[in-house]
Amino acid sequence: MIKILYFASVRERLNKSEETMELPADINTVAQLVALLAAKNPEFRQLNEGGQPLLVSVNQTVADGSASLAANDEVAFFPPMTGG
Amino acid sequence: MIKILYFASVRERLNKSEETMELPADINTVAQLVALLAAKNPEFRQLNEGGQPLLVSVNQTVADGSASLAANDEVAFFPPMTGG
Amino acid sequence: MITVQQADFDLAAEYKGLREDAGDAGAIVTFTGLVREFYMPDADGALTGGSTQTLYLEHYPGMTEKSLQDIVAQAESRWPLLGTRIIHRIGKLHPGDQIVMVATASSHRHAAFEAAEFIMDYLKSHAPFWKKQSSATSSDWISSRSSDSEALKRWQD
Amino acid sequence: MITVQQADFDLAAEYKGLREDAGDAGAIVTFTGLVREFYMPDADGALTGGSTQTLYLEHYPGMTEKSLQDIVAQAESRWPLLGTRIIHRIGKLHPGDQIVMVATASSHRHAAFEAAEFIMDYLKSHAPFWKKQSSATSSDWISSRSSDSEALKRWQD
Repeated sequence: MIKILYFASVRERLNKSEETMELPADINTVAQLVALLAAKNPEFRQLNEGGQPLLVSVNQTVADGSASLAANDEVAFFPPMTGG
Repeated sequence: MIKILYFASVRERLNKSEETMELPADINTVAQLVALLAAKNPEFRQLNEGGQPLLVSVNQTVADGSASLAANDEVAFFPPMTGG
Repeated sequence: MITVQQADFDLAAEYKGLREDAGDAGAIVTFTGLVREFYMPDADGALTGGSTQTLYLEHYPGMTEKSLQDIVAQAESRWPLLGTRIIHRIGKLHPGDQIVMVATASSHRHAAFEAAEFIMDYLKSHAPFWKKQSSATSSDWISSRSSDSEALKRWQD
Repeated sequence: MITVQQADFDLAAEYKGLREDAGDAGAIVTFTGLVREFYMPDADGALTGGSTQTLYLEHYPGMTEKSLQDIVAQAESRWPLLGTRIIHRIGKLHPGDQIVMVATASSHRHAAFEAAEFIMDYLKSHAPFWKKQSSATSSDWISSRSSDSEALKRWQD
């Protein structure tokens, strides 16, 4: 099982803040997970087509598409950060 | 009459904090005043021969030797400033 | 010390604590960020949507603390710091409210100034906070600014 | 607001006053300088003369205020400031004491940071203050530092 979190405008767009899923055997990277989520959910696919980039973290560290995934990982999707 | 002030190590070296003097008719610049004070007082002359530069202000603004002097001016001599 | 909290904070208490912790510090710099009054864009992008009445700050619990610790560790590796404090507020805020505080102590002033500015520059785009502004009539997530990613270039040489 | 005084100061009160004066400021930076414990050089320049017990600050009344006003005016011409405060103490101080405070308010953080650092850099060598440190056995006027005149080069381009 991996845990997937959504924040800020991404959370509002998908209308959910988290979900868990069994990691399919053929999904080994962030890019593969993004493709899977986009295939399952048109709203998710559109997130990557809008103006601002979609950021991702794996186990609370910002990652890119090539980052590998394993069981029990915590993945999060969010817009660019705007602290301070 | 001009007023001459001395601060910090300069004040201690000369053992006075201020004096007033009638500005002689042939003294028109800071450099001329410095030469006059050095001629009158060996301690003052040595101030310019030590390691650190002697700074001067005229009417509370830092000046150099070419600055002109007039009656009622306030002249001060001091070492480099060390605030903060 | 890193704190993420909904409650307001007291700059004086943080300064006092840092001064006690920091031993023989010669310089303490504090930065405080405040919520500004600004105008919402309407559908055409014109600034007529009414002034901001609330600012809502969301964050990613856990990752926030981790990323702030990482930013402080980077600052400590670049400057000889005797202490640092970060407080970032979350939840609902209003114009004039304090949002964030960064304080640094060092033997020398340039280290304290640069470290505080470095921490703020990184915090703006490397800590998982997001802001949504609302007026009486509309609300919008605030976009990241290109000036904030520009600011980071100063530290990347 | 510029103050030269013997008494200690309260950073919290200055911050509060600046925040009230500055209206829609987004950023407030404060710098506080503290007296450090340092060792006196002996006749050979070795640092064995005993630790500093007092620091005496002399100034040139009138010229001090004038030069600080001039420094603030220069900062205001370079950055869009919404308020500034300077307090500099004079007289007899001890290690750990507050010596100087500079606070700046602006809409944006870089202006507040840079203006505070600029004011401190100029104050160090363009305001007529002089420091004498004393231990139990000796006392010496503190020389100006080449690092302080170096610091000014950043602002001269």
